[in-house]
Amino acid sequence: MDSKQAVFMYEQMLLIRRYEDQMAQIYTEGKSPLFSIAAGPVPGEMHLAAGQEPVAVGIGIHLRNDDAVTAPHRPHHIAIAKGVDLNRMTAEIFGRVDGLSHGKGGHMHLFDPQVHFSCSGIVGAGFPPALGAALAMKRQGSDRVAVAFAGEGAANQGTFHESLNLASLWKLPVVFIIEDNHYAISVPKSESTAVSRNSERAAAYNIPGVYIRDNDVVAIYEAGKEAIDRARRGDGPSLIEIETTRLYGHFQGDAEAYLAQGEKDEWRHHDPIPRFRDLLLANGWLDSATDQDIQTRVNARVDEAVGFARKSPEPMPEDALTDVFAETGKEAI
Amino acid sequence: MDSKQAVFMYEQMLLIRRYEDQMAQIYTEGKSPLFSIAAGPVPGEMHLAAGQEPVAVGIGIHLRNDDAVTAPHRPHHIAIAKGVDLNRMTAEIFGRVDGLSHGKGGHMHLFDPQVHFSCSGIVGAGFPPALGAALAMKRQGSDRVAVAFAGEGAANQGTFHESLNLASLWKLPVVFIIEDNHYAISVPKSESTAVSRNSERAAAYNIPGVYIRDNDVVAIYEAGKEAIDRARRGDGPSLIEIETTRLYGHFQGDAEAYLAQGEKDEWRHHDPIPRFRDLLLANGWLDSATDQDIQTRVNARVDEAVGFARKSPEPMPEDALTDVFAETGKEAI
Amino acid sequence: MATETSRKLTMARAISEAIDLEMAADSRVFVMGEDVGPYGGIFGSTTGLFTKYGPNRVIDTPISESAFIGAAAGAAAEGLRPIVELMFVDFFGVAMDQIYNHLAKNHYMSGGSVSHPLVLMTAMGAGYNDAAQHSQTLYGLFAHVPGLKVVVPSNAYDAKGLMIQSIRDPNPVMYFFHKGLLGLGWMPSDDRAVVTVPEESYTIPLGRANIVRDGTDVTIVTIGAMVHRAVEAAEIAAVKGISVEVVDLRTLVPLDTGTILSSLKKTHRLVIVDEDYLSFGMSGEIAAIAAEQALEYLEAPVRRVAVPNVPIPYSRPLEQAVIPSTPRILDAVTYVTEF
Amino acid sequence: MATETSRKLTMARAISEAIDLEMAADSRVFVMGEDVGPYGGIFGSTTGLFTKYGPNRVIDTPISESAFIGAAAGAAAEGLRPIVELMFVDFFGVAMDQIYNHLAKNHYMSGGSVSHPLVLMTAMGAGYNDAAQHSQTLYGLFAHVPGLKVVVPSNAYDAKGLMIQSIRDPNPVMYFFHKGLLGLGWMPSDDRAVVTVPEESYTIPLGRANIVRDGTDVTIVTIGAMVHRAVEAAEIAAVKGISVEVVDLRTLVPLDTGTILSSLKKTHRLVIVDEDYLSFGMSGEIAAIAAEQALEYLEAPVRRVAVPNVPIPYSRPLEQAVIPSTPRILDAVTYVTEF
Ligand SMILES: Cc1ncc(C[n+]2csc(CCOP(=O)(O)OP(=O)(O)O)c2C)c(N)n1
Ligand SMILES: Cc1ncc(C[n+]2csc(CCOP(=O)(O)OP(=O)(O)O)c2C)c(N)n1
Ligand SMILES: [Mg+2]
Ligand SMILES: [Mg+2]
Repeated sequence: MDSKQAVFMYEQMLLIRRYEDQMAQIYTEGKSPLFSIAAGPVPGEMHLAAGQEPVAVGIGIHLRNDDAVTAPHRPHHIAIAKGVDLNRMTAEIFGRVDGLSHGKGGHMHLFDPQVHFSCSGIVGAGFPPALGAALAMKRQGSDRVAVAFAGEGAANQGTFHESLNLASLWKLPVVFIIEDNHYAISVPKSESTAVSRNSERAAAYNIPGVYIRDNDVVAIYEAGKEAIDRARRGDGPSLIEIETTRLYGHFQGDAEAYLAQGEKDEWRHHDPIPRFRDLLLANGWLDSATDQDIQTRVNARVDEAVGFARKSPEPMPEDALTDVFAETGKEAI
Repeated sequence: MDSKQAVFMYEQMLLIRRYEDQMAQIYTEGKSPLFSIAAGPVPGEMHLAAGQEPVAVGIGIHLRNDDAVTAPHRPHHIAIAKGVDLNRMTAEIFGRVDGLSHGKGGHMHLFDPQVHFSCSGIVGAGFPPALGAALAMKRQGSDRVAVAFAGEGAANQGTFHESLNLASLWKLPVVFIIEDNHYAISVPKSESTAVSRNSERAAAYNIPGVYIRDNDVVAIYEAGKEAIDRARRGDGPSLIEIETTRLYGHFQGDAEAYLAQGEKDEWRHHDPIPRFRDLLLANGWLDSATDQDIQTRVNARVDEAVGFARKSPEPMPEDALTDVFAETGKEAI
Repeated sequence: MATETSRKLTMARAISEAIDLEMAADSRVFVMGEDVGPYGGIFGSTTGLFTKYGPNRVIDTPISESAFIGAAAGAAAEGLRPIVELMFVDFFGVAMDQIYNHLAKNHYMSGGSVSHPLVLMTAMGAGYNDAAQHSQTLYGLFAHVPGLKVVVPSNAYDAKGLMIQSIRDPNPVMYFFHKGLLGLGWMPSDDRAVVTVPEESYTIPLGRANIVRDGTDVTIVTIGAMVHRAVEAAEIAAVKGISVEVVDLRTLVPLDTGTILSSLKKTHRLVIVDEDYLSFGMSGEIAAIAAEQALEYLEAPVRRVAVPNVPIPYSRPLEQAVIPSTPRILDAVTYVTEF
Repeated sequence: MATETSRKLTMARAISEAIDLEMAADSRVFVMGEDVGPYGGIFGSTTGLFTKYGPNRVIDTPISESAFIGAAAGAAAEGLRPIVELMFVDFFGVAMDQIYNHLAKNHYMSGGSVSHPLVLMTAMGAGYNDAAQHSQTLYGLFAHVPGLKVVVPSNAYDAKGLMIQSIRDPNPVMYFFHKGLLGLGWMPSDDRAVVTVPEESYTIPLGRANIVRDGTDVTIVTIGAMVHRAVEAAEIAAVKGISVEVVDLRTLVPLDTGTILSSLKKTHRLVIVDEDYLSFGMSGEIAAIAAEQALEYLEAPVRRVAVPNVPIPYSRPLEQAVIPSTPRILDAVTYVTEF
């Protein structure tokens, strides 16, 4: 990692954090005094990824526009690190016509084919399509790669097993990233997973498996580079599990009564962003003026995206009937 | 293994072999001159397990009537070793009213609740219900155990992964047996499975995994004993993969064009039954007079079952409408 | 006595109370699913049960629906009485083989010798912008494959009585609760679902529809949350002098064909209101029954109000456009009346 | 020329020939599934393709349907044109989430920006005693969820033209072939499915029903193998002086409502023949269309001949009792005629 990369990653982490914090705020609009998931400019479930920036950024830095990524129900950080159009993504989350899907998809269904990004609200569902993208890339003779992100809870879904086996068998250029944020909604990893680290499961598929502790963006960068280079070279898939933290609740509105006393404070004190900032400062890769510039730029970027979304009109009711099928759409009814 | 057990196992292996050979014969009845799967007294698919007797017998010997077993689409050997009523099982395969399911189930759907046996035609589907049986046993405070049998092809189905994880997590009294007969229909294990031995996958669930080479009934007995004792003691699940051979085709009618030249001859020459007989003779646990008696007994037993089946009437068409729901069945239409 | 009979409950409370009563009465009953433990079920179906019965009877699971639903079936066959939660019915596809090839068919395939007394409860329904993978009803699909009873309560009273009946049924029962009827507080909920619920245990037989409003001019056949939309439409229609009978089916399997037919023989006009996709589902089945068994009584074409064969969109105006609404129902009622 | 136009093919050969032509014409097309390679597909849908195109374009898979069907969807989104085989449609439950929550919905959820041009071909149908997990049709279930085209050919000519069209369609297409129409040799097969098939490439548009027999007294609407049972019943009815029109829908999505309605406006009587389960499926949908859009033309109650809501039993007399038969169809025809 050189200083340019490091600063870029830092800026991306800030962008993600700012985005999620803003989203948390906006999400409350129109929902008070009583919290109602259906009210306000951004309704529906909202799964924020503040705290998980190192995962998205440490992997995303190695990816090109033409590489493919599948993300789970908690997708913003990964989308941003993949370079998804932030304005259109935000408009989508607002359910507006200028959204990536013109308001049909929403927060769990962001698709940006320009950068080969997609996500799904079904746990574990992103593994197979990532395989498929990798299969296409391999058949097309390119050196593109696919990366599937999923939570540690998703690693107990059947698709994980089937996909890792198939990826290894066919030596596909795909990397599996498990974000171990300790919980699947309220269920701790220890109550869902018979091994403490999913990386141990890599051996069951004859592929490399790495566990990265401590939400460490530098280690993620390194492991990500190795795995992605390997895939690009045609040497097949890898599995990386990354310990990270979920600084908001599972979804906005989650009271998190299932957390132990103080558990969350620990995570907050161990916030990966100030830790990375300190490292950059210590290395002399960042000074506080630049840091200030970055903060300003990042805030402006998020404001722009939110402004874009707010300005965009709502879709017309009759638009609900199009896009079931490609081409004419007239078969929709 | 003492001599009594050994001779019992030998007799069971012979019974299974005789049964499968007879079934292979009967299955052709009414199907010539042109092979038609739908014709004759035994229609539908027919998956025979000749060659796989050591698996069923080496595990089954450790099971009690009140232990539960789930078997796959190739179930006869396992059913016989579990003590399923042979007459009613055969009548079921003939589709007759005295069949276990009065003709509703057939060869892939044998259910004998008396000995807690069931099977399914869906690959990999037997893992979850075995878990459930084990969960019930554990909750009921008994020392009963459940055993799920499946082919090596089934180990790449998502249910394998989900079930092994859950079994380990909840320390359930269940044993997973994978019959590695080298093929899933025409697809060799090397083209379906990213590791050479599924037993290596046990580590992914933090449970013991054993591979048994060479269709060796003595080794199966030993490994089965250890795993089943362990489960009975409350120490949790195990995974055993067993190398075995499929002496008939995948199903009757399979031309097996996908096999290499001579591949099958090798399996035939390595038939586990004469090998076990030789061992028993060498140990002095069997003499040829006893062997003769056993053969006679076994043949008579199969003849009785087939006779029972043939004598049993076909079900009445209107019986098709009952048994959708328990109790009255009147909701069936 | 007045206070006793007037205790009103939300549907979520009615469900958890029903489960509680059966767990207290029958030690074979237990609950399993994602976040059913300390969390109390994402939609509150198991609130309070973990505290009362502990982790051995209220069991959190990994996100392994095939394994734990299949395990529930296996446990039921061995004498337990599992209640298993599939968090959203939209997720059925990860476990459908265990559900429909095994849970639903084993009793038949075993010639009646194996039973799976089990409740598979699951959340359904739209109205809060959760988009295409979290907003469906899909009960028609489960009613299509033989072997599952299909229960869809529209209010707290029915929810409790039908849940207790479902737990006691010797068959697998799919029990659907509409998220927008539960009274969760954090989600819009229909006040009409909050009704008086007796404290004691009671059952409602499966297969008996409820005429929630008598009428003479038009029959609306519906289920779940749409019952309340239909009643609203009926109330408005009444002002215009149209008398609408609203039939709440309550269960799709068994289906109370008798009640549908006798209502039709009275009103001669049929509107079906269904939150499921329009084609090849519940609305078609009800219309078919009319066309087969009440054709000579029909004085107007049948009208169906359902989701127009599109996935549920996210954005509010789009979602509202596809979910059957009171005005759309009223249009259909007017159409069949004026025909 | 006489020989050219009279080349008859089995449906299995017609399917593999269609795939062959498209593979030759378009290098993006490839086939994936269990035993599609050297074995040539359990039901012969890929016979000869492995030899011709090799293991890179005719790919055997592990028994991991979620992974390989989901992978096919992912590959389609990245520009390939996969044909993926689900060996029996009865197995859909192990992969349904990839099929209906993703393959079927992604185009909509992405607002049209993601496409999955993909054919999911699968075997269906009963008649050879393979029991409840290997004998279903289930097309109604896939027609119910929006986003999948549903193709069900009844003969070799249609099979080829519809397959080529399906491969070229920009959407996911579920292509069902009935095992009892394939001409496999080792399974009973309807000779009526073996018809003249041109050697060259041709397409049949999806959404266009075929009137396989003209008639004036009764319309039978049907699909797949039941087309031939319906024609048999029509032939017998003709002897009795009843003129039966047989409509082969060929595709359920899109559904050719126009052809159904114009036939009904001519005959005024409707029988629906469906090898799927009776309730909440195709037969209900067709009846509903009649009750909605042709009620005034109906001179007799609609009759449905389908599987009577039981799993498919194993034993021959039981199976034969539940699969719609020519006599049962004839009874329905007689009923609606004499009404
Ligand atoms: C198949 C399926 N089962 C259950 C759910 C409900 N659900 C949504 S997110 C979630 C927890 C996921 O946990 P994890 O994979 O660890 O991701 P995290 O939320 O921690 O990022 C669950 C159970 C779902 N969406 N899909
Ligand atoms: C989910 C599912 N996919 C595919 C099939 C079709 N099928 C039946 S048996 C079989 C091969 C099974 O191989 P294996 O598990 O090794 O068992 P074996 O036949 O060798 O005993 C296949 C693919 C099925 N029954 N179920
Ligand atoms: Mg997590
Ligand atoms: Mg095998």
